[in-house]
Order: sequence, then C-alpha cells, then structure tokens
Amino acid sequence: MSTVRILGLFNDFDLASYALREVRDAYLPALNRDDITIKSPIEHPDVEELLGYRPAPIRRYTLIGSLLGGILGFLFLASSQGNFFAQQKGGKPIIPFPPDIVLTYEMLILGGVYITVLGFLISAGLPARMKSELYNTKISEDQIGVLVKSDARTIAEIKKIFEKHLAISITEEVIE
Amino acid sequence: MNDISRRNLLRLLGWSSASLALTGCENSVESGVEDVKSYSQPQDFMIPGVGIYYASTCTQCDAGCGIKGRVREGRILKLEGSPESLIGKGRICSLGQAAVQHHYNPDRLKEPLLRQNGNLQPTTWANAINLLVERTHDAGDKFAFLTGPLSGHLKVLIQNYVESLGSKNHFIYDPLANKVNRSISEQIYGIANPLFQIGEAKVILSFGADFLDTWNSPVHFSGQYAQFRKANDSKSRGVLIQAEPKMTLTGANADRWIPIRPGSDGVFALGLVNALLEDPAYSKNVPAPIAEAVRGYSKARVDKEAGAGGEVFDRVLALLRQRSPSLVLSGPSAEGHVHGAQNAAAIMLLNVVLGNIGKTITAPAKNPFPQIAPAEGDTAALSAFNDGLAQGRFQTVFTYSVNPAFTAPGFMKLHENLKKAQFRVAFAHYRDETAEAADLILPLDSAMEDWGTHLAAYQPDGVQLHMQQPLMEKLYPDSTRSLGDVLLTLLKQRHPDEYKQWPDYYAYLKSAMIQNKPSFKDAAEDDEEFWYQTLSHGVLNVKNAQEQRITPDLKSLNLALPGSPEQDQEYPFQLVPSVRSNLRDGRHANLPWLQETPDPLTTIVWDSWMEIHPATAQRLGISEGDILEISSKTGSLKTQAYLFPGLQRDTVAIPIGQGHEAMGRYAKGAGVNPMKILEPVFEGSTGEIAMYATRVKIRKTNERVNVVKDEGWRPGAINTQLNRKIVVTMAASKVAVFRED
Amino acid sequence: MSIRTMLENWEKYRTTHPSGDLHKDHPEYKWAMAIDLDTCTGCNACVVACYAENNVPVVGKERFEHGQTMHWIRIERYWNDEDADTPNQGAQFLPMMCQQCEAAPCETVCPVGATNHTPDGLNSQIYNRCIGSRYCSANCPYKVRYFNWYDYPEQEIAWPEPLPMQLNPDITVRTKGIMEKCTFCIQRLRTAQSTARTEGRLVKDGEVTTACAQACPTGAITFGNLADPYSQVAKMWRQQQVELHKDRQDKDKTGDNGGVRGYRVLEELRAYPSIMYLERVRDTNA
Amino acid sequence: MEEKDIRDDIAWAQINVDVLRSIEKPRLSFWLLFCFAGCLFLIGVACEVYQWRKGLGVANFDNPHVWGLYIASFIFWIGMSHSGTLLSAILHIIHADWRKPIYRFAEAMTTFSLMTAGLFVMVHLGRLWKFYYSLPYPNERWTWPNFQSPLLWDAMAIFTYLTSSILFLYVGAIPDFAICRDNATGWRKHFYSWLSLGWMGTDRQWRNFRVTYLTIACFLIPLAVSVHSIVASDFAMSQQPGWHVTSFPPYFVAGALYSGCAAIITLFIVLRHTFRFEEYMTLPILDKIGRLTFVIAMVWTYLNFVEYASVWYGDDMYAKDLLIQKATGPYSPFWWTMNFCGSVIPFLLISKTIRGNLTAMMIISLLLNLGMWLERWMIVAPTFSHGYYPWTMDHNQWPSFVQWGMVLGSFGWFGLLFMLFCKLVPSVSMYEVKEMVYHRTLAQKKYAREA
Repeated sequence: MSTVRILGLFNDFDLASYALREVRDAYLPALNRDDITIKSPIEHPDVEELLGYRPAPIRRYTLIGSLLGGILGFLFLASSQGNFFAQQKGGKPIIPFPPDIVLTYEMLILGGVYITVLGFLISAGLPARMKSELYNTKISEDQIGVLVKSDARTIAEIKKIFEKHLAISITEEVIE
Repeated sequence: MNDISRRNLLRLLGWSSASLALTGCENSVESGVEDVKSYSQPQDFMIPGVGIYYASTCTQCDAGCGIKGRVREGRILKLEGSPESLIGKGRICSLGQAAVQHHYNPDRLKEPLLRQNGNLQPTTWANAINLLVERTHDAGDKFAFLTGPLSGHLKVLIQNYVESLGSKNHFIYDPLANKVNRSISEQIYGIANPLFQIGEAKVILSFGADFLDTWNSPVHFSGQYAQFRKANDSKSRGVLIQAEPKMTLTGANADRWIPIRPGSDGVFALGLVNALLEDPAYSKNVPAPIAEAVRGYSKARVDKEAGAGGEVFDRVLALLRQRSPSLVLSGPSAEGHVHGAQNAAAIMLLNVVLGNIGKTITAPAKNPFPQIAPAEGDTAALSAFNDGLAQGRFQTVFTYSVNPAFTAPGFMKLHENLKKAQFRVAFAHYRDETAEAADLILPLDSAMEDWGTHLAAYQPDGVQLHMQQPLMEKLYPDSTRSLGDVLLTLLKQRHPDEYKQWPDYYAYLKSAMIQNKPSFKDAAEDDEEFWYQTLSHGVLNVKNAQEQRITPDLKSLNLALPGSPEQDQEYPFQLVPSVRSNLRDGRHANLPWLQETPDPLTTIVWDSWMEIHPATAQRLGISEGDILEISSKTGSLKTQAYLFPGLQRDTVAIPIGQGHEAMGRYAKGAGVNPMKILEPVFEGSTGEIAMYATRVKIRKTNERVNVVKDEGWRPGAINTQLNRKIVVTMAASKVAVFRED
Repeated sequence: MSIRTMLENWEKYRTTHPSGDLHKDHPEYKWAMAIDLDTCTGCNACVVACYAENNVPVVGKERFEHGQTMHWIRIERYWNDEDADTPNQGAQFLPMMCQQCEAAPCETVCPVGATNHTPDGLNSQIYNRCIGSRYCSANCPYKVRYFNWYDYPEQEIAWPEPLPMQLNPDITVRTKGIMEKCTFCIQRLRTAQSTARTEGRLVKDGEVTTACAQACPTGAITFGNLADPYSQVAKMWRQQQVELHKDRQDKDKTGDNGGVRGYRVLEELRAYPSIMYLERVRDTNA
Repeated sequence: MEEKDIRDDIAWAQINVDVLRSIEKPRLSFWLLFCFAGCLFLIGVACEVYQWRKGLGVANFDNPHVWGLYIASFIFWIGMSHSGTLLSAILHIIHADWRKPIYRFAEAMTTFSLMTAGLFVMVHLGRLWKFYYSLPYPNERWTWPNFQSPLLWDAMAIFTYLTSSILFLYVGAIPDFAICRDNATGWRKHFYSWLSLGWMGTDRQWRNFRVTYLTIACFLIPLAVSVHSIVASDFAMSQQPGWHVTSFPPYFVAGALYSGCAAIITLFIVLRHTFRFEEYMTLPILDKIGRLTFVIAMVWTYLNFVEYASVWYGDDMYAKDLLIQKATGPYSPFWWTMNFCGSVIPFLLISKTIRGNLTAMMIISLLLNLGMWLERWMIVAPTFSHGYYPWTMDHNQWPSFVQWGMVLGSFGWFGLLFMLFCKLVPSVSMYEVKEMVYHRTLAQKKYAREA
C-alpha cells in the first residue's frame, strides 16, 4: 500500500492547532505521531507541544565542545611553550599560568561555539534538500503548514479534518 | 753607499747630530721590497674569519697614540688603542676610531687632478710628477710649502726637499696651536712642552685647558684623570676647578666651574698669587720685583675684572693652600688674547709659587733626534705664508695636511692671495677648499695605507717612537701615493746619487730604522728580526733617553695685564670659537660617525649653532632654534640659537669645524665657519691670531628651525632629570674609600 | 611527544627569575657591567666604538630630527634646575644602553618571542624572527631599543661605497622593520665562549670585553662575568653592595647608603638591570 | 513628536515586502556612496603600499613614539564591535523585544568593525610580510609564538570573537535567507538557497534553532567582555606610566559599549532614512538606545574619573607627571575635547525631545564617537611622550599623512563592507519582527479577555 504525504496550509496558528488536535484525537491506527511536522514562519512552542516531546540535544554538543576546547587548548599552549626554545622571558616561568588561562578561556569559548553550531546543523537536519518534502513559499511569509506522512486511507481522513478547519490549500503527493 | 759620506747618510735618514752613538751598518736595504705589501695582504697565518691586529699610529690629531687595527680578510675593520703605547695606553678616542672612515670615505680623491683652462681635469701621476719637477727646478725662494705639524721621517724628507730647492719657506701651520703657552714655558721652564702629572695632582686649576677633550694629548690625560679622580688610602680624590668663559667638556666635569670674563685669566691667577704671597711659605721662592708687580691684584680687583671674586675666590685659594701638589693649566681661552702671553706667564707663575715644578710639572726626557723631533705649528706661520702670497713672493706653493682656505680667518683674504701664486699644488685626501683652489691636486694614501714614523710633541715617560704601517692593501693602488714616495722621487731628481739607493719610502724607512737599531734595541739583534719586532709592536722606546730637570726662571717675566676692557656698546658680546673634539679644525667634518655623534654638551648633530646664556637670551627675546645673525667688524654669519647655561653672561660661542663649502657629501653645507668673522687681533709677543678676542653683535632674524639634537624636548627649559633617579651625585666627603685588594 | 617533554621538565618550566641564587640562574656566565660616573667624562668614545663594532647605521640630519636615530649607546647630559643660572658643578653625564635586565619587560610582550633571556644573562634579540610590533620598545623603561624605521643599509647616507668594506662581518646589518639594541657585543662574547669551551675552561676575566669598555679613555666602564666571583666586575658589585636580584638594595633601606656609590637606574621597576652605575661625585668644598 | 511604535496589525506579508525592498537592485545614490567609500579605502591602500616599500618611518613614528594612530584606531574599531553583541546577545537573553528590528545591522557592524580592527594590527607591523610568525602554525623547528604576549591574546580573542559573531549573525539570519530565497529570482535565488541551507521552518529546525541561538548568545557575552579586557591588557599588562592601570579592563569595556551604541545610533538613522524603515526602526526604539547610551556614558565617565583619581591619590610620580602632561602639555586640546565629548555631551541625551530628534541624535552620536576615538589616542600617545625616562621625552612627534590616510582608509573599508551587507542581507530581521508583532497581539487578546 502506498505512502502519501499531505501538506495543509492554515491562515494562523489557532486553526493549525485545532486541526492538529483533532488529528491527534482521531486515534488513526496507522498514523505515527512522528510523521507529523509543522512548518511555520516563526517559532511557536505551544503548537509544537501538541506533538508531544521532541528532543533538542544541542546543549550536549555545547558541553563537549567547550570541554574539548578548554583542555586541548591548555595542553597545546603548555606543550608548545615547553618545546619552544625554553628560554625565560621577563623572568616569568616558561609555562606561565595567567596568560595560559586567558588563552584557554578563549579556546573554551571557541570550541563551545563551533561545536554548538555543528550540533545545530546535525540535529536540525541542515543542510536539507528542498525536494525531499512538500513546501510552500507562503510558509516563509505568513501561513502555517502541517505536513503528515501516512498510508493513503489515513491521509484521506486527515484531509477531511484539514478541510473542516478551513485549510487554505492542501497538497498531496504519493511516495512510491 | 760608499759614494756618500756617512755623516751625510745620517742626515738623509734623519739621525744627524743624534746624541747617541750609532754603530755602522753596512747591510743592503734592497731587501724587503717585496714585503711592502706583505702587511696588508692575506698571509699564510691569516685565518679567514679571524681578525688579526696590526700595530700602527693614529694620525687623527697630533697626540700620536699607538693603535692596533683589526684586519679581516685583508680589510681594516676597527681601530683599538695599543697597550704598548705610552701615550694612549690601550685607549682610543672617538676621533681615532673614526679614522677608518677617512680611509673608506666615498669622497676620497681617487685620481690626480690638473687645472686646465679653468677647471680641474683628471691627469696621470707621471704627468703630475713632470709638472712638479719642471715648476720647481728653479723655484728657489719662490717656492713655499705649507704643512701641518710634522715629525718623524716625513718631516726629514719634506725639509730635505725644501732645502734641496734652495728655499727657506717651509711653513708649519696649526690652526689650534697653543704656541703662546709653548713660548712662555720655553721662557720660564726652559721647556716648550713640560709634562703635566695630572694623576699626581690633588687639585687642578685649569684656565680653559680642555685636557679631557681637545688639549694636547686628551687620551693620555683622560687616563691620568681616572687616577686623579680615584681616591685610595694613599691619596684623596683630586679636585678639578675650571675657570673659562665657555664650558668645555673638562669644565663640565669640574667640581667647580667658574665663568670668568674672557681674557681675565691672568688677573685671576695673579690675584691668587698675590693672596698666596702673604704667606711666607709661598713668598720665599719669588723674587721681590714680581711680588711687587702682583701686589695690585687684590681680591676686589679680581672680582671687578674677572667677575669671579668673593666666596669663589676664597674657596679656590683655600683648596690650593690645603692640597699640594696642585696643578695650574693655561688653555686656549687664556692665550687667545692680545695679552695671552701675560696670562700664560701669570698662570705659570702661580705654578712656581705653589711649588708644583718638579712635582706635577716635570720635564720630558730629551729627544736625541732633533731632525725627526716633532715640529709644532702655529698661526703666525699662516700669517707669514699669507703675507708672502700677498706680496707675490711665492710662485709655486705646496700644501699638505692643512686646509688654509677653510681655516684661515676671513680678514686674511687668503683665498684671494692664493690666486697670486702661479702654481698651487695640494697634497690632499679630499677636494677640500684648498684643493679646489689648487692647480694640481695629488691624492695621497690614507693613514691606513701609508708608512711613517711619529714622535709626539707631548711625550710622557721617556721617548717613544711610533711606527705607522699600512693596515691593508691600498684601495686605489694606481691612483693614490704616499707623500714619502713622491718626495723621494722629487729628491732623486735633485740629488740622484744620494737617494737612488732607496727605491721607495718603505725602503727608506726600513734602512733608517735599521741604521739606528742600537738606540732602541740590542745592537746584536738581527736586522730583519728587529724590523719585524718594530712593526709588530708599533713602538720603539729610546734606550736610556736623557732625563731633564726644570729650573724655573722668573727673570724678564712680563705680567703687564691690561685693565678690564670698557663695555663695547656696538659689539656687546665676546665670541668664543669653541673647539669640538670630533671635528677639531674641520679636517674631520666629512666623517659621518663624527657628524652623527652628538656634541657632548649640547647634543646637537650635523650642524652649527650659537650658544647663548639662557638669561641673556631671555633679555634679547631669543629662544632655541631662532636663526641669529652674528656680526663682527669683519663679517657676519647666520646660525641657530641654542640656550646653554655654561657661558659667561656676555659671551657667545660658535663651534669650529663646520661650514665647509667643499670636501665631501657629509661636510658640505653643514653649519657655518666662525673663523670667517674673526677680528684681525694678534697676540702681542708671538703674533699668534688672538682667537678669543673677537667681539660680535647679535640680530634675531624671523626665521626659526628645529634644533636637531639628541636630548629630550623641554619647552623653554634646560634638560633635567625631572626628579627621576638617573644620574645620582654624591658629595666627595661622603664617599667611602675601599682598599685595593 | 611535546606533551611528554612538557611533563618531564615541568619543574624546570615553572621556575621564576631571578631566583636570588645567581649560580642557579646562571651556572657559568652572567655578563654584567659597572660604569663609574665619576670618571665618565662624556667624551663619546664609546658611542663611536659601538658604531664601528656593531654596524650601526648613520641616519643623517633629517632622520635624526625625527628621532629615528640608531645609536645603541647614547651619552646623556643632564642639568640641575639651578644650573640654568650657572652650572657650578658642571654637567651630569650618563652612558645609557640596553641594561640587559634579568626580568626584562621587553621579553614577555614580544608576540613572536624574538627577544629572550639567554643562559648567560643577556637580553637577546633575534633579528630574523622580529616582525616589528614594537611592543618591546613600548614597554622598555629606558627606551634603549632602536627600531629600523627605514632600510638604513639602502639609505645613501649610511654606507655609500666603499664604506661597506668597514662593516663587521661577525654580525649582520639590519633591514627595515625590525628592532635592534645593544647586545653587549655578543659576537665577541660568543667567540670567547667557544674558544674557552674548546679549551675546556671558562672565559677568563679580561679575556673579552665590549667595544665601549675597550675604548673608554678613562676606563670608566668595567665589563665581565658576574658569575665568576673573582672577576673585576663581580668584585665591584660586591664592594658596592649591589645585588642583582634585589629591587631595593639593603644599603639604601636606611635612606643613607653610607657613601657606597653603586646603584641601578630605575631599580624600583623590578627589571633587575645588569648594569650598575657608580654615583657621580662632586667636591662640595670646591 | 510622539511616533507610534511598530503597528501590531501590520500584515506579515507587508513586513516581507518592506524589508525585501531594501535588498533590491541598488539605486544610483548607493553606487555614488559606494564609490566614495571605495576611494577612501584606496587612499588607505596607497598609504600602505608606500609604507611597505619605504619602511614605517614614513608614518613618522620614532623612538620613543613607536606606536601611534594605528593602535589607537585598532582599539577604536574593536570597541565599535561591542554594541552588536550588546544588542543582540544581552538584550536577547533578557527578552527585550525592541531589539528585534535593529539587532541585525548591529551584529553586522560588530563583524565588520572587527575586520577593520584586524587590518590595523596588520599595517602596524614593521614586517607585514612576516606576520604569520605570530600565528601558532606547526613547523619543523617547533617555534611557536610567545603566548605570554598580550598581543597574542589579542589575536586569539579577536579570532574567536570574529568567527563566533559571524556564526551568530549567520545562524540568526537563516530563516530570513529562506524568506529571501522564496521571493528571489535569478542568481539571487541560488545565492539565498545556498545560504538558507534548505530551511523550511519545520518544528524540528525551529526547536534546535531556538536553543542554538540562545547558547551562542550566552557565549558571546563573556567573550565580548574578555576581548576588550584583553585589548586593555595590551596596556595594563605593560609597565608604562598611564598604561599600568588596574581599572583599564572595565574601563575599556565601558568605552567599547559606549562608542558602539553611538555608532548604532548613527547607522540607525542612516538606515531608517535610506531604506525608509520608519515602520520598524521607530523613534521609541531610538529613544531606548538613547537612554542606554546615556547610562553607559555615565559608567564610562565614572571609570574615567576613577582612573584619574587613583593616579592622583596613588601619587606615583611617573603616572602623576603624565596626567599633568596630558592636561597641560601639547596633547591637552585633544585630551580636553575627549573629556568634553565623552562626559558632557551625553547629558544632552537626558532630554526626551533631543532623543526624539534625528538630526540632533545624528550629531551627538558623531561627537560621542569623536570623543571615543580621541580617548584611544590619548591613551596611546602621551605615554610615549612622557614615560619613565626623561632623556627620551619628546612631544614633537606628529603622525604623518600616511597614518591619517590609513585611518580614512579604514572608514572606507568599513563602509564598503557595510553597504555590501545592506544589499545582500535583510538588515531588519523579518521573522523576529513577525514574532514580536505576534506576541504583542497575543498579549493584547489576553488582556482583552481578562478585561
């Protein structure tokens, strides 16, 4: 049986959320909650809550990044100082702490930021191929899209619900 | 050498009437010709990358310190003092260091130049020699040779040459000569150049004698000064008092600097004598007439005429009384007046009264070789030379190691007078002012390329002959020559039979030295060995040179000092043409190192300036950098003002040595030449030019410049430490004395 | 591998300087000077000697006016305020060159480590490492570092032919954009040290000296190895009760140094300079 | 003058239209301005070429004046960069939503002024062609830069700050790039598709986006502070009188925020005028920035005073002499101007009328920045003229045309970058304005319901 994707566009968040709630409460057996996606011009946490908990693991990346940056940073500094022709400068130790701490601090932030962004790309699935999903340029303007993937029968149900909630436009596509 | 008599040979070699017995010497002197280059060419023992030191003699000034030159890969790099020299004692001054820049100077003459239809054209040496021969062969008394101070065998050759031409006109000119001193010393001590034991003195009173920088033998004196200052358990630290109208470097190091009125040195000295004579301890060795003559010089009069009486006078007097032996020196600012001789006499009298003779003023050992003995110059010689030119008595004129066209005072009009001679030859290193005025310019070897022997006029501790030898291969082998060689060539033209045995100056010198081996070394020593030793050490000490003693002679002592001059309203200021150790009479103005080295007292570089006392400047509304027009009766010049506290109030000072119109890229156009505005005033007894007797007036122009100097910039104030602990001064009484271990 | 080196020498890398024990800091050599201001006459012989020995370029009037001179050693001449009327006690001279500080402010700030403290106690300057940030000069209390504002060897005034023949082949001439300063004539020191090493000994006192000390007509400058207790300079430092590692000498604590003349310029900045000056003396009876 | 704040009923589509208008094909006036900036920049380039060939002497540096306008301008530009972080990061964290229309160009300013500052580090070097010696690149000799040198901390901190704020700017702009993509055609389409990384506003993207943006903001704040305290260490870590001051790091940070805010006011007015952004860059926002600027100005004034006072009472001879020199010596005109512009002018900002008057604000902001530029110069130069060592004290030194030329050039360079930015990136954050409007409407509905 073929899988179908449907995208309904709504005029505002209220309509979108009513539609979502109904889809959720319809207890369609074949519908997997993770197959529901919301596409919106601005972020809107309370609508997302309808889909239940979905993880945003960025902070883990951040922690790892900054730790790596800090530790490797210090080791790099100290070891390179140790290997640079080991002559004293200004009577200070060859591996002096105050400067190294300043630099370690910078490297900690550097690592943190870089890895965080990396984490963002990974967990937000970017860069993404536009063709892979249904999309409508109205979404980036002012309309809220609800995208559902399921088998044809369920999709038919959902389509009714969308229409009931005054979806502006509904597009379907059949995947294999 | 059978055809010429032995006595004659000795004359030719410069040892005539030598008071030491010379053993005969029959060896041929042809040998060693091939050695001429050997001292400047890389040799088998010369390791590339390792510097080797060769001994020679510094010719930058007449002090004649021994030097050692560091040579690497056949290049002379640096000069150090030679520890074996009794004069320099291993030390060297800035002037001496810079000699290498004469040698490598980009503006050195590189070819003989001949004046053809008005302008100087390159010519060949052969051509030049022919010209010299033909222009001189019947010159006779129409020939004149103007040189700087001379000694050693070059002097012999020059004198032999001049007399071989049948001329008596050899003038020895030294713009900065202390002739007056010498003649008065001659008169009182019987010795022109007594030795001043600065190291022994407990107190020194110096009347403008800048013995640390420019006077007589500065490097030697500096060495003594170190002892003089050092306190140890045997002697306390010496006290230096300097009385002079313009602060010299020595004055800057004095414990007490006294700005006396210019020319009043004699008055100050006689005032001290007078005060001392009240004490029988001093009066005993002074004849009555003199005691009579000085009676008039009361403290009040000193105060009135010298502007330095009162408490200062008492301090000096007290010090002279307490501390013996003392030493009183008379310098150029004392001699450079009409009554310079009297000033000098008064100062020497003070020495006699203080009983310094034989203690701090001693006689040098007698120089056994009158022919090579130093011939010191004076400025009277220049006057004579100039008069001769003016009267057209000289047709052929040679000049060597002097630059009269630059150093001669403006009033002499020497530049015009030179034109009256038909044939002017300049033996020179640069196209300086005199060379520019010559018909034939002959480029000489530099001091680093030339041979020579030198005897110092001021020779401490016995008699020491300094050898000068090439420190490297000639830079321009084909185009420059040694004056010695040239003279030999010319002499061969006159007396072929006498001189033919010496192919060149080197051979001449070598045979001369070997001739006289016994007076320096063991007669048995091998000649070649002796010669090598001589060159490698660079100095030869005369064996048992005869000691002398000074017996002061106070008869016929002229102490007639003029009263203080009435205030000249039109020309209110006395001009001091001060001497800069770096430039001296201007012959070193083309050495970049010396131009860039700041003047010690003003820290000004690359230029001239006029020093004026801050108070005076304030009165006249002059501030630093104002361009001033300084005019005397004979001329005027423009230069920048520098406010300098080390001046007597109605005195202004302009340094000598700058203001070249020729000579080279570094010298040309830098600064002004105060000699040009000197007044025609001469010292009474010697006829020397009275350098310090010119009066000037100052006009402030509305131009203004930045004074280029090293010291920090202080708006309208002298340069102080701003209470920072940079140079700390301690009172001598407080200094802890350490026992030498 | 670098980390291993680091851990192995950790102790060594954590020592500060000067530790107070001269022989721990400098087992063999500690080059130092003593300059007697009572015998220094300000004659400039040292300055020219330095030009000759170290290939210091002449910059000419215009550059000098802009303060772009290069003299590694300079003679300073100070007055007292009251001298404006009559300088009764003459002027005050002081030869000032790089003080070769033990804890040199210039060293820490160099971004590329072009200036370091050498084992024999010099403040070295690595010309071809220098990128010309001029931070060292900015941080030098004595302002004795000189920057090559132009390509002086290329300037017509410095070394026109054949003057370059005088250049000392033991050291370089410096190009534009780098810092230079007095090195205590390091070329002489290194030669002497290597000679001594090949002969299996230490450099003897008086075996090597700097150009300025060698020239000085009054012998006011004494140079030598402070680590050698029998050297002349070490004796003088002892005699003058000046200790290298102190920022305030014990003798000065009372406020009266008891007639002992040794002192160091701007000592209180805790740079521990290696040049001791002896106070200038003036006789107040004169 | 009371102008309304952003209308709540403004259509989201309208927002797109208004903002996207600003990145349309540039008008002639743009090109003229662009060329002008280009010329300024070329002047700087010419000076650098000349200096490269001749040596730094042509800039009229000397001993002891080894530093000059280059370092002063360097600090100035670093300072400029701080405002961006302030507005976007700090205000973002404290949910001050009035920042939303203006933070984008502020961040751009941060990035570009950092790039400009970097240039000054370069031209300052005596051997620019060897600048890479100061980078820690691995090499067979194990020679590394000297990590003890505050200059190296600078390099490290600026690198971190620059890259981080570029990332911050970029990440924050991805949704807007998507908008551009959806509305653009031709090469711009490709350009923005590439930049927007295929952003489709899915819940997953928004969710991670929110966290990331917040996290980077949190990083940026301590970073910004550290950067300028490190620049301050260039001086505070040195030993020179007038530099060796404990209060320098906070002092510099305050100064940085100060000049940054002033610069924002300037650019705010310029953008509002050129792109007709009255709808978004409203006077109430300007009013808020005005107040903020005044507060920071007072902080700066206080720290400035603290520095003088501590020098005075600390009674360190060298520092005190220097302070007196600043106030009375040849630099005094600049020093007094600096204090006047920095501490007196801002009091004008007390008046609401003035805060609402664009012309007045423009002039004031320029004056403030003049003062801040002078401040940097007065920190650098006088210490050289009047340091520890009396012999080398010399106040005759004056920067040559080369130095001034480079300062001009830096403004040209900044102008070029900023103008390019305005035409390629929407200088008002569209999606955040939408959020702002949306949340306000919600709030009002809630209020209505309760009432």
